[in-house]
Amino acid sequence: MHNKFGKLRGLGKLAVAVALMAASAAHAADTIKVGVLHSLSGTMAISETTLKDTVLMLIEEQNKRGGVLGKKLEPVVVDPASNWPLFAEKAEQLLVKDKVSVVFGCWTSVSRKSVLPVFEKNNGLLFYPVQYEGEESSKNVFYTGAAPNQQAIPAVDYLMNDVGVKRWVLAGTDYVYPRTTNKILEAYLKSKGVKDEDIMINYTPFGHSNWQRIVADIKKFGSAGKKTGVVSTINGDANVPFYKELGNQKISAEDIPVVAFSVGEEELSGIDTKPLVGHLAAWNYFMSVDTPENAGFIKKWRAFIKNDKRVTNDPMEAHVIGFNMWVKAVEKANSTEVNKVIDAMVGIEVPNLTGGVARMLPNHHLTKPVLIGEVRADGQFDTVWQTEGLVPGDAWSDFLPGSKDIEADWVSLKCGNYNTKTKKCSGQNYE
Amino acid sequence: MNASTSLRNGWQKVFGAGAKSERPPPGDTSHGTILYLEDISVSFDGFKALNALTLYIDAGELRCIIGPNGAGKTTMMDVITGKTRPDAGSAWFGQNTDLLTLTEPQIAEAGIGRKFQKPTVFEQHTVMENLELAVAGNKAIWSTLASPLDSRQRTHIEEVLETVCLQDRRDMRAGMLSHGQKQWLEIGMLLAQQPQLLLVDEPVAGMTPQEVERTAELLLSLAGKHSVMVVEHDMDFVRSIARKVTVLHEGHVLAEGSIDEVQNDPRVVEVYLGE
Amino acid sequence: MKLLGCMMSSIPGVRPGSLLLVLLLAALSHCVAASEAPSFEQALGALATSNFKQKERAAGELVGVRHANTRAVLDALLEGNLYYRKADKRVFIAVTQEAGLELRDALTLQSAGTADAADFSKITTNNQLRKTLRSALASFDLTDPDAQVRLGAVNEMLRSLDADSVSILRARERDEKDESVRQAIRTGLAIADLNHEDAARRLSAVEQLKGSLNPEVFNRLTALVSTSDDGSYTEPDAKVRSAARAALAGIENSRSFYSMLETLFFGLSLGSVLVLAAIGLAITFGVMGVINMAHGELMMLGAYTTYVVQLIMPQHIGASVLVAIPVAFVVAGGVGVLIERGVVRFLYGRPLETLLATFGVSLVLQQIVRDIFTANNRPVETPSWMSGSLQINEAFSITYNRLYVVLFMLIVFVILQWVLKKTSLGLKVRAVAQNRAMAKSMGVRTEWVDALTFGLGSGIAGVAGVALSQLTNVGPNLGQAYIIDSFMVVVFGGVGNLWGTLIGGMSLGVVNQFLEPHAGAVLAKILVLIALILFIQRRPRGLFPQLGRAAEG
Amino acid sequence: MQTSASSNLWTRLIAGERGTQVFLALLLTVGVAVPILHLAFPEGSSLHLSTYTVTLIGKYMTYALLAIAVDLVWGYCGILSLGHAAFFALGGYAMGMYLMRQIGTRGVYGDLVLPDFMVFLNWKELPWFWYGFDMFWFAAVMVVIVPGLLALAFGWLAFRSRVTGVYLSIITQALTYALMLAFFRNDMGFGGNNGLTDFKEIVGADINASGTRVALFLASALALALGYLACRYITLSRAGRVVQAIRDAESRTRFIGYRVESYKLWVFAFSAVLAGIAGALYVPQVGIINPSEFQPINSIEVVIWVAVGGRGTLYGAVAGAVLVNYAKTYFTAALPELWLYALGTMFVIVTLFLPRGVVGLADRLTPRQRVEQAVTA
Repeated sequence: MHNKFGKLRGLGKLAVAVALMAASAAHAADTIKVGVLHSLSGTMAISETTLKDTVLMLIEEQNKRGGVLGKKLEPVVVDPASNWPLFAEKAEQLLVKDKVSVVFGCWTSVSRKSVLPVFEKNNGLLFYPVQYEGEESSKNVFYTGAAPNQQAIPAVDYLMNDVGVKRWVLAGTDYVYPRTTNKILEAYLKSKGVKDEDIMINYTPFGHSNWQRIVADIKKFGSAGKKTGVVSTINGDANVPFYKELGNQKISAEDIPVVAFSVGEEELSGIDTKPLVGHLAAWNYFMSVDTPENAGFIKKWRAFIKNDKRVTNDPMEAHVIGFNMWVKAVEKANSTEVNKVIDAMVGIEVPNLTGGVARMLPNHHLTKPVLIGEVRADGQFDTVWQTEGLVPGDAWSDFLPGSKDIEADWVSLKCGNYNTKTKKCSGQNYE
Repeated sequence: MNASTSLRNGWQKVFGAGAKSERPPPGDTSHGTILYLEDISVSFDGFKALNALTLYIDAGELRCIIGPNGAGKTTMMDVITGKTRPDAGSAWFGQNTDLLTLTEPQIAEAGIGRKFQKPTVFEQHTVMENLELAVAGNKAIWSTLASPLDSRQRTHIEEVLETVCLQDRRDMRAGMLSHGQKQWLEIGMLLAQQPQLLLVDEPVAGMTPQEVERTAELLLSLAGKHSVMVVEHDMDFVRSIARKVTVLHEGHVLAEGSIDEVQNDPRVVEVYLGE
Repeated sequence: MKLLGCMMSSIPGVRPGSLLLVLLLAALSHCVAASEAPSFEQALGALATSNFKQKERAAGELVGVRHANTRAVLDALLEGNLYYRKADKRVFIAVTQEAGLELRDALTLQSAGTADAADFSKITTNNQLRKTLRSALASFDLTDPDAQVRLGAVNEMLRSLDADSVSILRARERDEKDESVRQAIRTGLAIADLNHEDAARRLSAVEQLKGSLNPEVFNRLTALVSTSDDGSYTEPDAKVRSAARAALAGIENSRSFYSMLETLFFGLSLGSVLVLAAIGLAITFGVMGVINMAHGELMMLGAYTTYVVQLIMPQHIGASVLVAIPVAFVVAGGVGVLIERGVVRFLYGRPLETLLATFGVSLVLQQIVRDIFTANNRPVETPSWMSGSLQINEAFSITYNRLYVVLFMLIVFVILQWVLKKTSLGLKVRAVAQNRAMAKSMGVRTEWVDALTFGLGSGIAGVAGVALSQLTNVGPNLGQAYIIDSFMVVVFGGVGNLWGTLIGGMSLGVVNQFLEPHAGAVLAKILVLIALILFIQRRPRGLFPQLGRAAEG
Repeated sequence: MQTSASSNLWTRLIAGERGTQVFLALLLTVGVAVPILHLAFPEGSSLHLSTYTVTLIGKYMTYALLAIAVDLVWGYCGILSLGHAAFFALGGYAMGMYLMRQIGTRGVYGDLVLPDFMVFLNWKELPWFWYGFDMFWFAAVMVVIVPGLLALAFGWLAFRSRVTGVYLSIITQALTYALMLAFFRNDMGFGGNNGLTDFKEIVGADINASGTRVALFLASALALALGYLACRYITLSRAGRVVQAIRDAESRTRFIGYRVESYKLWVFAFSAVLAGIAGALYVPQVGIINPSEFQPINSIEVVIWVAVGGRGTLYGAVAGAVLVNYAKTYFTAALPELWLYALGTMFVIVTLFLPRGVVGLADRLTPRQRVEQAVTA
């Protein structure tokens, strides 16, 4: 008896589920689905949850304005849990099961690499909002964060020309972004006449906390009589103990400035900023930049997240730009079909939050302003330097022997890695 | 032993390569003595558990070892079975096997079986499986993996089952047996190993009088075919089986002789009854 | 001289180094503003810009005019308290208040009421400007009545020594009465003398500098003995060269000695962190046989406790860390008792099961913390008495936070030893550890002792968390980073032996730090792990095994 | 009952245990039904199974194989290995290296020999340990040999000096932790944090094609079935009984003349090989292998699968792996913040109240003649 009831109840549940699925399918026809692929748990949740909220805010706003092509946008949020294989699984789920028109997602390079084949195979559309090492241009991905030439190289230029740095420490966490960036910077510095003995390169593991030895080495390296600067690609959690150790060993920003590429407002809001004051960061956006667009964005963000202390940061701006570009492209193509949108994307222009206009280039990267800021005690940045105009993102670095002959152009060459020497487009022929 | 031979030995120990050739020969009792313990000393943390202990067991003998707590009875068994290495002294099984160079399984294969104080049978296994595990034969991994028991081994197990009166419990999990039955099963496992020398630690602890009686019969029936060394507190039991008794005290032999001789020895009386 | 200074101050785009010279010249020679030089008011107005080059120039001019308010304005600029009104670019010294900015006119230093911050723009500084400002302010201090201030000023000037500032120092040397200040000036002058055209002067300078550990001295001496591209020596005089070589050899000797001391200290401080993290585990694991995988999370709780204590007493950051120690002990210890009562007590004698169950507990604790404090790291401030370093000499200094961690670890260790060896709780703990049934029959309430022992080990973990909050991030993942290391330390040292944990942790720290310069941080860690695995296989019971029958079986 | 010893091997493996029968029947059903539903029904049909689902089930199967491997050492031999994810990852890396070499000139730099990550980090030539991985048979051999040899070396050192219980668990954690740190290093030549990814083809077939996915799925199902039967054979043999005797009373086993060390070693190594094979099948299906697979927490999680399912029964391990992973997929999608609470509480409840896992619970709820007791080989 009991068993039979159980079975009946099971059947009932099934029926309800089927009905719900049918209903949601009917509902789906009236909306455009937007996938959000950011970790909401695990180690990357700290950074990525904010980006999920940013996309949700942008969608809500767009819907208030009447949606896109007369249809409402419907967010589909999944949690890849900071687990790289799971990123691929969830991406496939978004593209195949949920049939989303576009995905905003990923933070780490490894997560992007993990989903890349999925997007290419299923012809999806991904907006990737974080500064990265470059060396990639996929037909299906738009890179709205900075390439190395939009962050690292201008930062080094600033140190070299304005601060007068002659000796260089390239310190990074041992993963692909610092490795590549430092390879590029090393080649760049050498091309500017910096000698081998004036470059010190150091790699540490994720979450490194015992910086005594390395900071002491930097101090020694910096006492050789030439102005010394540190270019830091140290990641996330390892930064706090690093800066603390710098402070404790009495290395001030005035003596040995550290310019970081992974320390932004969001990261600073979680730490004691005292030891960081005066050190530098290079980004394409600072919350402190005083423009009406930015003020409006901050206000909207704080209202949406219901917290008037919340900060904004560079990857958030990248999502704002990416989202606005996608909306424009869809309207231009009058369709959400991926191939049409991709074709419409190149050349689209939307305003930056910090002034100027971001334009999508044929290599699927953006033009961006580059700003250098000094950390303030309140966790914000004082902009101390800014590029004259906008810097176009370069997918393939000119300073790496493997990639200097490679070019990405999805308009005329229809290729993400065209080798100008061999006149070949290898690998990424999806047609 | 130099490094390379130690490495090779270690390798053989683990991989079982050459296990057969390395198997120690059974105790050579041509001189009538099966176990020689000479000047054995063991100390833990400065406490001398065994102090220049010297003891001989004859082939086919049933020997009882008595002694107050801490006299070193269990430690002595540990030394014989290779669990504890002595600080000094020598231990030979027959004339040809130096026990101090062998590991526990090698000693077991050489022909020394041990029953523990607390009955330790494999509780998750059936009675039958317990005996199968113990039965003499090739115990290298490939043989146990590939081939079932041969008929000779099966017959032997049946005999043992009969000896320890567990025929009708053969498929019962050993953990379900009564305390006394576990003791017998363990003795049965000893027998299945077909050892020359049996070390039996407190076989009747916690048994009913009937069980004690049957255990005494069992042990007596074993003597002659095997050498048996029984450690026991129960003086009645010792009296019922003992021919020769050794008294241990503070790690060495205090007295040795027939039960009556020993019981009348003033030193023994002093140790047992206090000052 | 006068003319030069005043002229240079009006040259646009002067380099920071020469700007310093200008400032100093101005300070010493009471340069009167020439007619073409800008007035104080003009220079002040020129600060109201976002261009840093222009700000630097304006700051130089401010010093040049030697106005009575120069110092106040420069101080305000350095502190970030200088603003200008967007409407008319008028410059104010301002402090942020509830109602807005509380203003003082920079020209007159008169109060100018309060105003809405939105109408004002802060005059920001950058590193170069701040460095220049500090040097400029130092020049004011060179004649300060307080010898300490003068010493600071001289050292500030030595940070960027060039030929011009040397002459200023030389001038000051004659008037200087204080011995330590004179000594500092002389070192600077001797460094300068290394470039003197007279070989005898160079030789005596080398002689004077031969014991100095100042890195600048080392660099200059190295330059003396090096060859230029065509193979000829930069130092023509052979005598000076050999003296420099001898001096260098001496300096290098003591430098390598101190660098060894430094590595040793790094090792000891790393070891102290390991010991602190492991010592609570040594109790729960070593004494009770419980594998507490939530140990790291208990440390995390201790670190968060520090954060909360700081939130409660924001005015007393210095004391907050000390207050946090007992609080963290109670919090983590309390949670420990809960874990023991709720989970562990059902699992005594089954260490592998305790491992799994407490791992589950650790996940729950992490998530609780995430839900309360969010996944973001929390800022825990370092009190000022724990920042900075103890300068033993110019080649060797010890950072205070690490020093305190070493001391703190020793104190915790001593107290723990005392508790276990001298108190009745300790006696009972040891009794239960050795023979539970016997202890019980003698009237020891074993359940109570179990809970307290576990609480003690957990409380120590909390205390370790307070120390960690001063060294690393306070976030939900804090515990995970230390759990494997802690277990390795306990196993390496020998289970059930606090001394083993101490020596084990310390030696692991030292070995790691001596390996790191050769192998790099990651490889050093891997090597230590592999060495540990091999060591445990050679000595399964650790460095200091428990002896006797109890350890068998 | 002794007659069963001489009876057919298959009946012996299968007939004895109800759980095994259920498992094999289910596996067979899934193994047949999934490819049919995927290939025979067109996309859009309500009966169609997407590639996504096929791959997902295939992934669960590799997890199940890993769980069996852990159950063999832990549930049967009492060795609580907290480092089995390392063997899984090593097998995965061996397969990943083969897949990397298969990319050939289709990499973004078009280098025939060097994988992309080596090109942009300026590697001039292929490191020696990458040689041979362009051949499938070599990679397949390595999938077995590398985890197997590591387990043999590690086990030889550990078991010989009688490192047991908790100590062994801790050093297995240290082993996988050290490997994780090592593989994170870019200098090692395994792609660092990014690991190996962007695979193109496997034995000549497009790795993303649905036919290949089905083939990989079938290979996983087959590997799971064979692995299961192999473990079942071992546990039923006399050697299996010795292994369980070691779990229950190690020194007793030694006193009746078994070389405990060598039994442990072989079981450990065999289990490592199974884990390696599982890893090798996992990688082409998920499309990436990177050092986070070595994370100590992963190994602990596998142990939890086994504990939840019921250690000491092979089908229990399978059930645990599928159950926990399904719960994970569900929770991380529906209630991400609750996932850790659920997982953590599950650990505690299972260890405190369900020492034999859900399988044991099911047995207790439906009392049934314990068939396996009647069958003694």
